[in-house]
Amino acid sequence: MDLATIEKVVAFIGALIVFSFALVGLKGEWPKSGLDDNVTKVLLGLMAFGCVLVVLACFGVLPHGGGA
Amino acid sequence: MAQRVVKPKTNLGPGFWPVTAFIAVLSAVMVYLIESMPLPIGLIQAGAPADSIDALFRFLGAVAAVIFNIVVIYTVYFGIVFARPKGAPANTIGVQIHDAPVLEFWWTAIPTILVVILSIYSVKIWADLQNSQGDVLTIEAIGYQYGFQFRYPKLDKPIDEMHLQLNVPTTIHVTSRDVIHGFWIPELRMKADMVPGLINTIRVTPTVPGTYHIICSEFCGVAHSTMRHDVVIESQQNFAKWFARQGGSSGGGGGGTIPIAQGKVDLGQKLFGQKCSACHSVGPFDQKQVGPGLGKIFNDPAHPKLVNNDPVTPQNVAKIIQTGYQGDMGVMPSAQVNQLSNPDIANLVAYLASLSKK
Amino acid sequence: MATVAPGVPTGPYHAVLDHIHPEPTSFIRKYIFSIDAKVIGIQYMITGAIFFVIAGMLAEIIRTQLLSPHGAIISAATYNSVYSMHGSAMVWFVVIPLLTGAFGNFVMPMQIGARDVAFPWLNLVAFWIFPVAGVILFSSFLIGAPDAGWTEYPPISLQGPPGTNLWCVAVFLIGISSTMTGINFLVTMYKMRAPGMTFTRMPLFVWAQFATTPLLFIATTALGAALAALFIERVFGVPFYDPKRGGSPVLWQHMFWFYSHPAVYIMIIPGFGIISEVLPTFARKPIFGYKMIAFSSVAISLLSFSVWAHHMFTSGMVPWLQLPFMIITMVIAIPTGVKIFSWMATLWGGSINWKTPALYAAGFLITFTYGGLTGFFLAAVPLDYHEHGTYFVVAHFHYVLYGGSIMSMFAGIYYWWPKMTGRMYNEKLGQLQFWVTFIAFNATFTPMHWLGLLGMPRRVATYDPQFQFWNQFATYSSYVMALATVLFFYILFDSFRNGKKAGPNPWGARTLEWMVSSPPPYYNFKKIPAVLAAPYDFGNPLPYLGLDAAPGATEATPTSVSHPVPTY
Amino acid sequence: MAVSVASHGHDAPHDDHGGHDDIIYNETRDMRLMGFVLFLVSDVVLFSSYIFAYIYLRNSIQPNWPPIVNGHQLPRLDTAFAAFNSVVLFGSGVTMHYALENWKHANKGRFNLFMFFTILLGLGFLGGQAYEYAHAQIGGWSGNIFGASFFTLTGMHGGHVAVGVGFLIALWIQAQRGVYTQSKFFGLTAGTLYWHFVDVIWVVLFFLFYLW
Repeated sequence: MDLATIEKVVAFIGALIVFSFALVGLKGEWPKSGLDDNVTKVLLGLMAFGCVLVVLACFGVLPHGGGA
Repeated sequence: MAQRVVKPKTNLGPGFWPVTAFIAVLSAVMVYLIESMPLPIGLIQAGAPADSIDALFRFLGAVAAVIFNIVVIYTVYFGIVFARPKGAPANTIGVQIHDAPVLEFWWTAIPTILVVILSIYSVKIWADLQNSQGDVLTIEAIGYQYGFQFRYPKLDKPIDEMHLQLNVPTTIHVTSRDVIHGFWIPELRMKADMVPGLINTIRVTPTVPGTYHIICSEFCGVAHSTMRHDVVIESQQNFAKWFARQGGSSGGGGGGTIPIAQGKVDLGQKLFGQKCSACHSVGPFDQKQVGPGLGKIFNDPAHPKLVNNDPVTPQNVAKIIQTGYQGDMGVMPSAQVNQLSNPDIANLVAYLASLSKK
Repeated sequence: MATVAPGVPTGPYHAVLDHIHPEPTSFIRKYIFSIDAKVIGIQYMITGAIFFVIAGMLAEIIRTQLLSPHGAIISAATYNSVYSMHGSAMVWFVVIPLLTGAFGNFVMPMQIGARDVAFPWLNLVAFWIFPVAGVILFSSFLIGAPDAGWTEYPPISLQGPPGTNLWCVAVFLIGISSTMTGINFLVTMYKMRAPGMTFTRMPLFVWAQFATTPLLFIATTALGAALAALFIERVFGVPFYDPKRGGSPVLWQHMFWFYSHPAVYIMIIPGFGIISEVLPTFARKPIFGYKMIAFSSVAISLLSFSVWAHHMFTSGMVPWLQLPFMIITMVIAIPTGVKIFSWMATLWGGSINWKTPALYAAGFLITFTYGGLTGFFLAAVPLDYHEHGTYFVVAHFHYVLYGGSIMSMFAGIYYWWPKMTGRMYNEKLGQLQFWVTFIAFNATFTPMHWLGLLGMPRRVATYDPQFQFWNQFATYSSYVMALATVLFFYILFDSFRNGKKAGPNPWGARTLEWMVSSPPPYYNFKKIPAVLAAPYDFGNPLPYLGLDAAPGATEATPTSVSHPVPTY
Repeated sequence: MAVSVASHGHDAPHDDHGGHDDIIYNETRDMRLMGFVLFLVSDVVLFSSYIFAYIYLRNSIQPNWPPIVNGHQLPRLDTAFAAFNSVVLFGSGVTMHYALENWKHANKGRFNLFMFFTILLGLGFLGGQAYEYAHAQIGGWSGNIFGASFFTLTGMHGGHVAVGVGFLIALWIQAQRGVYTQSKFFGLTAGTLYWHFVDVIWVVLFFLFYLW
C-alpha cells in the first residue's frame, strides 16, 4: 500500500467528515440574513463542493476527465 | 421624487424653428459634401479594401456631422437666447421643468436605431473583409527591429523588397521575429499587428500602380519612427520580371542543401520541444493543435501524402519545414521565421522518423 | 418624539457621526496627516496639480520635438521615455486621483450630508500612497524611464530600461490607492447618506462617484495582477508574456485593457457628475432628466467591463470575437448621448448665468461630443484597421481626456473654489482663460485627426516631412494652451491675494455643500440635516431640515411663465 | 420644527436597540463589514486575473499540458497529496466556522479548541504546500509557463493563508485579552470570512491545477 493510496484514503475519509460538517454549518447559517451570513452561506457551500472534488480525485474520476 | 412636469406656456424660445431649419439645411449640405468627397482627402485608394472602408468612413462621417451640428448649434443658441438678461436679479430662475418623457424616449430611441444601423453596416463590411478573396498570391511578411522581410512562394529565401501584382487578390500573413510591430499600408487602409509567435492575416487587392509605404504602427523600439518600407504595386509583366530577378538572385544557393543523413534524434527532440510542440503534438495526425500531430508522419496509412500532397520522403518533410506551409491546413512559418538552420531541419526530420518507428 | 413634518425622512441615519469630535490643533494632524476628507481632497488637488504641471511640461517637450520632421530637440530614446511618462503621469497621477480623490473627497461627503467618509484612516493612507508613488514614477528618469508608451506592451517592455520596474511599482501602488478610495467611497455613499437622502435624491455628482467606485475596486485589481506579472517577468524571468518562452504578448493586452478601458470611464464619469452640478446651478433650473442621467452613468459603468478588446482589433484575436466588442462599444454611445441631450435640455429655458464654470461646462459639451463621435470611428472594426495606432487615436483620446476630463475639472475647480477657499476668483480672467484654452485646445488636437488618417503613426520621434505644417500648427497652439494653464494658476494665486469673500453660497446652488460656511467647518454639519427632495428645484424653499442656517433659501418669483413646483 | 426632526432622527429608529454605544457599534460594524466584503471582492478579481492568465496560456498550447519543455514532457502534479492537503485546508475552514458559532453562543472552551485546530490545520496546509513545492518536478518558478502560473497562483494563495494564520493568531490573542464581547466581535467575523475566502480560492486552484 503505497503513499499515494494512503493519502487518498485519508483524504477520502477527511472529505466525508468535512463535507458533512460543512453541510451542518450551512444548515445552521441558512435562516440568518446578515451580509456576513449570506457570504458565509456561499463560501461554506463552495467548500462543500471542494470536498466533492476531493472525493472525485480520490477515485481518480477527475484528472483524466479533462486535460492531458 | 414625485415631480409634476410643468409644461412651459412659452413657445420653445425666440427663433427656435429658424435655428432648427438652419441645422437641417447645414446638415444636408455637409452630408452631401462628405458623401461626394473622396475622404480622407489626399490619401489615394490603392485598391481593395480601401474603397469599402472609405465608404464606411464617409457614412459614419455624415452621421457624426449631423449629430455634431445638432449639439453645437443648439448649445450655442440656447446659451445666447437663454442667457440671463443684463440687470436681471441674481436669483432669477429658469423654467422649472424636470423632464419630458416623450422627448427623452425619442432621443434614446433614435440613437439606438442609429447604432443598430451603423453596427449592421460595419458588420457587413467587416464580413466582406473576412471573406474577401485572397490566396491567389500569398506573401509572408516578417517584421524585425527595424525592418521588414518578405517571403514569396517559390523563393527559398526571404527578400527585402515587397512587390504586389495589380488586380491580384493577395493574402499577406504577418508575423514578427522579435517584438510587436505593425504592418500598415495607409493607401490600402489595412493594418495588422506583427506579433511574435502569432500569425495575423490581411487580404488586399491592389488596383492602382505605384510605390507606397509600409509603416510600423506599433511602438517597437528606438528606431520605431524610421521603420518604414516601400511597397511597389505594379503590372503583371513588371511583377514577373522583378520576381524572376529575385528568383535568379536567390536561385544558386537555394538555402543550401540539408544534410538529412547527419540528423541527430536527440537534438531533433530538443528542437521539437522549442520550435514545434506549440503547434504540433507527437500524437497521431488527428491530434490537431494548430497543425496536425506528427507522431506517425512517416508511416500513416491514413495519410500517405504530406499536407502539400508531396509523397512522404525525408526530403519532402525537410522541404516543408524549410519553406513553411500555407493552405487549407492553415499556416506554418518557414524555417527562416522559426530560425532553423539546415542541420536543425535534418535533426527534426531524424526525430520525426524516430517517432514513426515506435 | 414630537410632531414631525409630513414626509419627514426615514433613511440611513448615523448616530456615530452625531457627536462632534474636537478638531485637531497640531499643524501636522490638521494639514499633513489629517483624516478630514476635505483636507485630504485639497491635498489630492495640490499633489495632482503638481504632477499635472510636470506631465504638461513633458507634453510640451513632445510637441517641441515634433516641430521638425527630423526631431527638433531630443534623441528618439529620450523622446520615447518622455511620451511614456507623459501618458502614465496624466492618466494615473493626474486625472484619476483628481476626479476621484480630490473632488470625491472634498465634495461627496458634504453632498450626502455626512461629516466624513466611512474610513477616514484608510482615506489618509490612500492619499499618502499617491505622492509616494508619484515620486517613484518620476525618479525612474534617473535610471532610464520606461519607453514603451503608457501601455508598455511586452515583449518590447521586457527589454525596456530599468526604470520600467519603477514604473510597475508606482502604478501598482497608485492602483492600491484607487482600490482603497473606491471601497471607501462606496461604503460612504451606501451607508452614510443623511436621513431622507434616498438614491433618487442624491446629487448627480454623488451618482457619478457611485457609478465610478466599482470600476475603481474591481478593474484596478486586474491591472495590479498584470503589472505584478510584468514585474516578476522582468526581474525574475518568470515567463508570462515572452513568446520565446511560451508566454503570450496578447495576454498582457487582455489583462491591461480589462483595467484600462474601465479606467477611461473612471476618468470621465465623475466629470459627467461635475457638469451635471454646474449646469443646473448656472441655468437656474432643475437638471433635465435626472433619472436618465443618473442611471446612464451606472449603465456606462457596467458596460465598460465588456468592451476592453476594442483596443486590440489588430492584435490578432479570434476574428468573430471582434463583433461583440464592436457592438457593445457602440451601444455605450446611447447612454452617453442621453446625457449630452439632457444637458442641452438643461440649458434650454434657463436663465443662464455665464460664469466661468458654466462656460467650461458648455465647452465640455462640445469637445466631449466631438471626442465621442471620433470614438465611434474607432469602434467600427473596419475603420479601426486603418486608424489603429495612428495620430487619429491620439486626437480622439485627447478630445475625451482633455476636452472631457480636464475641462470638467476646470469647471469643477472654478465652481468649488469659493467653497474650498472662501474667496472668489477673478471672473474676467477666468472667462479669458476659458476662451484661450478652448480655442487653443481645438487648434492643437483637431489637425491630429487628419494627420493620423493620412498616415502618421503614433509614438514617433520623427515623421514624414509632408506632415510638418500641421504638426507645427499643433505645437504652436499647444504653447498657447500652456500659457492658458499658467494664467489659470495665476488666477488661483490672485484669488488668495485679493479675491473678495465668497460667503457660503456665491452661486445660489442648492446642494448640501453650499449650506455650510466657506470654507466648511471641520465637521461640515453641526446637525446632520434631513433631506426632503432632490436638490435641483430652484425657486422652492430648500428641501433640508435641521440646518442651523440655510443661506439662499428665499428666491425671487420666477420671471418665466412656469411656477414653482412644491416637492413636499 | 427642524430641531424636532433632528432629534427625531436621534432616537426614534433606535428605540428597540440598547444604548448609544450599541448604536454606534452596530453602524460602524455594518460599514466595516461592507468594506471588508468589498475588499474580498477585489481580492477575488486579483486571483481571477491570474487564473485567466493560466487558462489563456494553457489553451495557447492545448492539448499538450503539462507542456513539453526542451523535448521532454513535464509530469502532472501529485493529485493524491494535493487532495489530502486540500482536505486539511477545508477542515480548517469548517473548524473556524464552528469556533465562531461557539463564540456567538458564549462557549469559550469550545471556541478555544476550534481556534487551536483551525490554526494547526492552517499551518499543516502551509507545510504541505512546502512539501509540494519541494517535490513538484515542473521546472521551477521561472522555468516555463506551467511553473510560472502554478507557483505564482499557489504562492499568492499560500501568502494569503500565511497572512490568515497570523490574522487568526492575533484574533485569538485579542479574544483571550477580552477585547471581544458576546455581542461585539466584528474582528472574529472578519477573520472567519477571510479564512473561508482563502479556502474557497483553493477549491478553484485545486481543480485548475490538479484535476483539469
